[in-house]
Amino acid sequence: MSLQELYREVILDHYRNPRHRGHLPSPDVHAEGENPSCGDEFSLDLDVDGQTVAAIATQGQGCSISQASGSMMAEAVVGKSLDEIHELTSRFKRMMSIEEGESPVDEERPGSVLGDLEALQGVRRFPVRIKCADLPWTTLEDAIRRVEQGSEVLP
Amino acid sequence: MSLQELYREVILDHYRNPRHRGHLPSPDVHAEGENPSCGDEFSLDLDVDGQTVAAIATQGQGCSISQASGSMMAEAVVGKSLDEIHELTSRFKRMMSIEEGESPVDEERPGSVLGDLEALQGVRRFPVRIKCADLPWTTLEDAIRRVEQGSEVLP
Amino acid sequence: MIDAATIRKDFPLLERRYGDTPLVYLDSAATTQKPNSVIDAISTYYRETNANVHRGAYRLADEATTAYESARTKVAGLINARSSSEVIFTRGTTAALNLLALRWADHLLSEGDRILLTLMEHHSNIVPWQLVAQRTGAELVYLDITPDFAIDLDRLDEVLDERVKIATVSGMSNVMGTIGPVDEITKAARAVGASVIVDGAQLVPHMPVDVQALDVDFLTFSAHKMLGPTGIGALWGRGELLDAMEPLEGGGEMITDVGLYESRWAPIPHKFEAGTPPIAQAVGFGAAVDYLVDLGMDDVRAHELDITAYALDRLAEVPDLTVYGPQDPARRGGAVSFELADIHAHDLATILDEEQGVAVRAGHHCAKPLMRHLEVPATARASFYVYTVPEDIDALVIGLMRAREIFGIA
Amino acid sequence: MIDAATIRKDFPLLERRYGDTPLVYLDSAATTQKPNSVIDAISTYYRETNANVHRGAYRLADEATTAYESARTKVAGLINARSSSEVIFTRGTTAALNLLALRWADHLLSEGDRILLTLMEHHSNIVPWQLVAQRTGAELVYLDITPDFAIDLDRLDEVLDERVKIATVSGMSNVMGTIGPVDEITKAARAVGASVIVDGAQLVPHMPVDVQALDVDFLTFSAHKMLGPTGIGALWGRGELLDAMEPLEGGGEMITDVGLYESRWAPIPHKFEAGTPPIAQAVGFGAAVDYLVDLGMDDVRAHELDITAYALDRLAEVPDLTVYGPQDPARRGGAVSFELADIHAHDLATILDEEQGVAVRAGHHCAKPLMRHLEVPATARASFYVYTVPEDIDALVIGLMRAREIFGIA
Ligand SMILES: Cc1ncc(COP(=O)(O)O)c(C=O)c1O
Ligand SMILES: Cc1ncc(COP(=O)(O)O)c(C=O)c1O
Repeated sequence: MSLQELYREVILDHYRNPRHRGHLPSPDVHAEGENPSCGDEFSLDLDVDGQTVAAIATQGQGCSISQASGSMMAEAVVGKSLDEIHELTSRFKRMMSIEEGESPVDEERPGSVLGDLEALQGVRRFPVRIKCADLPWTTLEDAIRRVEQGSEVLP
Repeated sequence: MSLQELYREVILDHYRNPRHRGHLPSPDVHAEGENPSCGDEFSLDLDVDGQTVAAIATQGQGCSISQASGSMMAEAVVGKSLDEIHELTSRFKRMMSIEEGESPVDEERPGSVLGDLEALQGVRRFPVRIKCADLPWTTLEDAIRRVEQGSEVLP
Repeated sequence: MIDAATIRKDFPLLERRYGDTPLVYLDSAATTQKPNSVIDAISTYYRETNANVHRGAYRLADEATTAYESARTKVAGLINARSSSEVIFTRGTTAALNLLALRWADHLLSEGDRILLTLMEHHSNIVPWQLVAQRTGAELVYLDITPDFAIDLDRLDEVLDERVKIATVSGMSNVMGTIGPVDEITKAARAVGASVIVDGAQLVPHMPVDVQALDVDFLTFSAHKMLGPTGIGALWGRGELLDAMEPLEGGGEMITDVGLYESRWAPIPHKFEAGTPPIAQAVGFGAAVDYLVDLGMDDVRAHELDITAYALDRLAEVPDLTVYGPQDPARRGGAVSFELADIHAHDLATILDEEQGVAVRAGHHCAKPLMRHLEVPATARASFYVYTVPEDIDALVIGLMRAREIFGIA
Repeated sequence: MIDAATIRKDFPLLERRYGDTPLVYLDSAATTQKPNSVIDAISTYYRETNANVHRGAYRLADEATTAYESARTKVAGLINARSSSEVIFTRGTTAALNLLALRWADHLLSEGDRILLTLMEHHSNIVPWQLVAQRTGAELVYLDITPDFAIDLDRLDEVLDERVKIATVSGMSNVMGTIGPVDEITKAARAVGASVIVDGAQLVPHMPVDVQALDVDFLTFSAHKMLGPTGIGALWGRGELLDAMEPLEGGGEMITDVGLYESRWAPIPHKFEAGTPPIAQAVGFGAAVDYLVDLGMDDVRAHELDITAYALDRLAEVPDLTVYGPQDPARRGGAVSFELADIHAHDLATILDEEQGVAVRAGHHCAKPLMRHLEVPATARASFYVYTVPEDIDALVIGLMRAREIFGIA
């Protein structure tokens, strides 16, 4: 696999035109993440309507992998239930952790659940960069946990 | 040169029966020395009569070399003038620093000024031990300096 | 069982000779010799993997980081730490104890509080606490030594009350070989709510150690005393205590953010590892742990029991020789201090070295309070490790007999 | 003149390849590679001389002590210290700066006093002073950066009044390469009676440094950035200041006597070297100094001027590339930070590494305040040393052009 496959067009597109960028006017929850080792930053606002993520807005700066991963993630989770998001998160993490060469995580293609996110498969070959792709998801997990604990629904 | 020559009889004798051991009742000066690296300790009391060392008493504990050196030194300096002691000290230090195999420092044997002290020549071959032999002399120099500066003649 | 004669071949320094006399190295309590695997791990690191850690986006830096962090995992495994993040790499035992004194004790203690030590502590486990006492107004309280060279536990209950906030004890004396009563002191300290620090500089190299089973709070040790390089050691601490501790040093690697006037700290272990860490040394430390784990720490201890028993037996044959330490090998490690007649330890060391190539330490062994208690200004000390063979002891005994001759002792 | 192509052969790591691609090491500001002479000095020490220092009555320990102390003499010689006792071995620059913060600044400063820094300092020369400020109530004052990446001295007179007790400045920026105005700051600081500390982590490796001519008070540096091993560095200080400073750590080696409740300190340098020091590392440090002295520090600097000029020229050929640092090689060292179009530094580093085997650093380079000032979250940094050849720069430039392609930049 080559760098050309790591830096696929869809990744560069999400990097340059991140979806759901910005802030929500009064989010239910806000979470921040950071990779101290490389300085990538990613944060997000969520509006949660019952058990569903009604809206998401993201902020951050960092490499194309972290920012594209965040943009794709935002697209993938909006409108999804918390349960669906847990399922998605674990699928994503599984995809990032399986050995290269193993079969892709999503057997049900076409109509893949991970969609664009599968473009990030190439990151697996670059172990130093996996944490870049993971950052938005770790931040999301943090946000969802807080929603579920009911601890931090902002006023 | 063998260890037998380092640990000559005269050295062991001075080690086991150190001369001028003890304290002076009201010494003019007292000085203390220590080799932190091996723990040897040596201190001395002096009575100085004008320019002459009238009496000396030494204390200390440590290896045979340091204690014998101190005992021989005490014998050698008592009754000597400060000038003579300076001369003796520099002869001793010269002896301890010359390369082994070079001619002995004292060309005027027999009737050597250093006397018994020459028995310490063997120490030169054991560089780690030279500072043992030097300790009493360094302490003496300290004492004499203080006498000469008039700074510390005890009341 | 360890075959010391065979494993000696792994230790190039043990082949040293002075002219015809082979070196007989009996100073392992000061520092041990290193097997080829450790020396080579360091060279290979510099030749093939050297890069700075934690911040590199290139493969070499990632390899270096992996090498460094996997050393931490090995060290954590050796002492059965719950998590490798509980292992902080320090310059050595001394640095680890001082970190605890400066950042744990200083915050914990105030006027009237007490620190419990024993009279057999090494200067590195005394002086930092004297300084804490001066800064905080806390007091030092020492447990005594019994006539048979054990820690006197009779007064333990009397001494341990709620004023004692910290008990800090050596796991094994570097002078007498005495194994410290860590269990007893820990139980008693827990009962009054005191924290327990174990100076493991001599313990960890010589016996299996399980920090979870020991139930102590902190453990410190040095790589150079367990086949590893100089310049590195470890502080192990319970995660929650380390989390609560403030860092001593600020700098690169230990932060998540630095503003102009304030910064945020990284999680443990990095919070305590400011600046470029001793990377190659960690790699060497990891290789040393591998070597010890291959031998098996139970076997390391078994070998030490054997060689110490042999040494005590042979030393008993030397007239006028006094051993300062327990006679029962089960109660001790392989550091054996002794005095021979009226021969000063320093003279003894010179004679052993020159006559038989035997390297023993002479002096106060960085334990002056203990020496004063034993009423001996200096001892000679022979100390053993995995590569020590009975022939080493035989050479020592021959040297001691020769010293008697030279000093004219009949 | 240094023939970098020839001396490269002394550096085994530079022969590394990834498959067909040779490694191109451009991260010497993070840590340098080591010549065989340094690697071998360390191995040989462990194989032939290893023993603990300062307390041995046997020949091996004496040899080890001589090896350790002669390394100190070499390091002292390199910076023209008046006496080798003014050189304290530390874990590195970070440890040295923290020692000064904890034991010099803490005692010197109180509420209302000021510490002068510059915006180009490394975290290791910022965070310790933030902690001092928190402990003492002193304030930090920063000198600004000019648009051409120099320290802004215009406000120096205004900022420097008698409230400033310490000025601590980097001798050379690890991000921009900028040579710090040590002379100007020292003169101005002297005029108001402030002490001057120079963070020499990047200065000492790259230029001749004479502490007596510089007239500063303290200088800190790390062996691993000047061909030497990790795990060791040095604090140089004026003897009378070091004499007056209290030790930070207590333990073995740093005392003349230890009582139960009080101890007496050894003279410098030992007062600041508690415990077993990094002995093998000192030996390696000494070998690194030998290597640099053989090259000649003037020639080291001349080579750096050449290679930096070449690099700046070649980088100017890459469209959309911004260099953060002085354009004039005379005002800078060989650490060159840059940004290429909208490609994040981290992505750039991956592409350079994978395509051309070029190792550059990406990120904030432990200088977040500077990065914020430059308004760039991260840069890529290429940095050079005695073994850097023009071909290394050529590979960098090819990699950068390739990155443009991959990111679809026309
Ligand atoms: C300018 C500067 N100061 C301080 C340091 C810290 O040095 P060390 O990590 O060796 O302690 C560095 C290197 O990272 C540096 O470049
Ligand atoms: C019991 C004990 N504690 C502490 C130390 C200090 O260890 P280091 O000198 O490696 O810091 C030593 C070794 O000298 C020791 O034997």
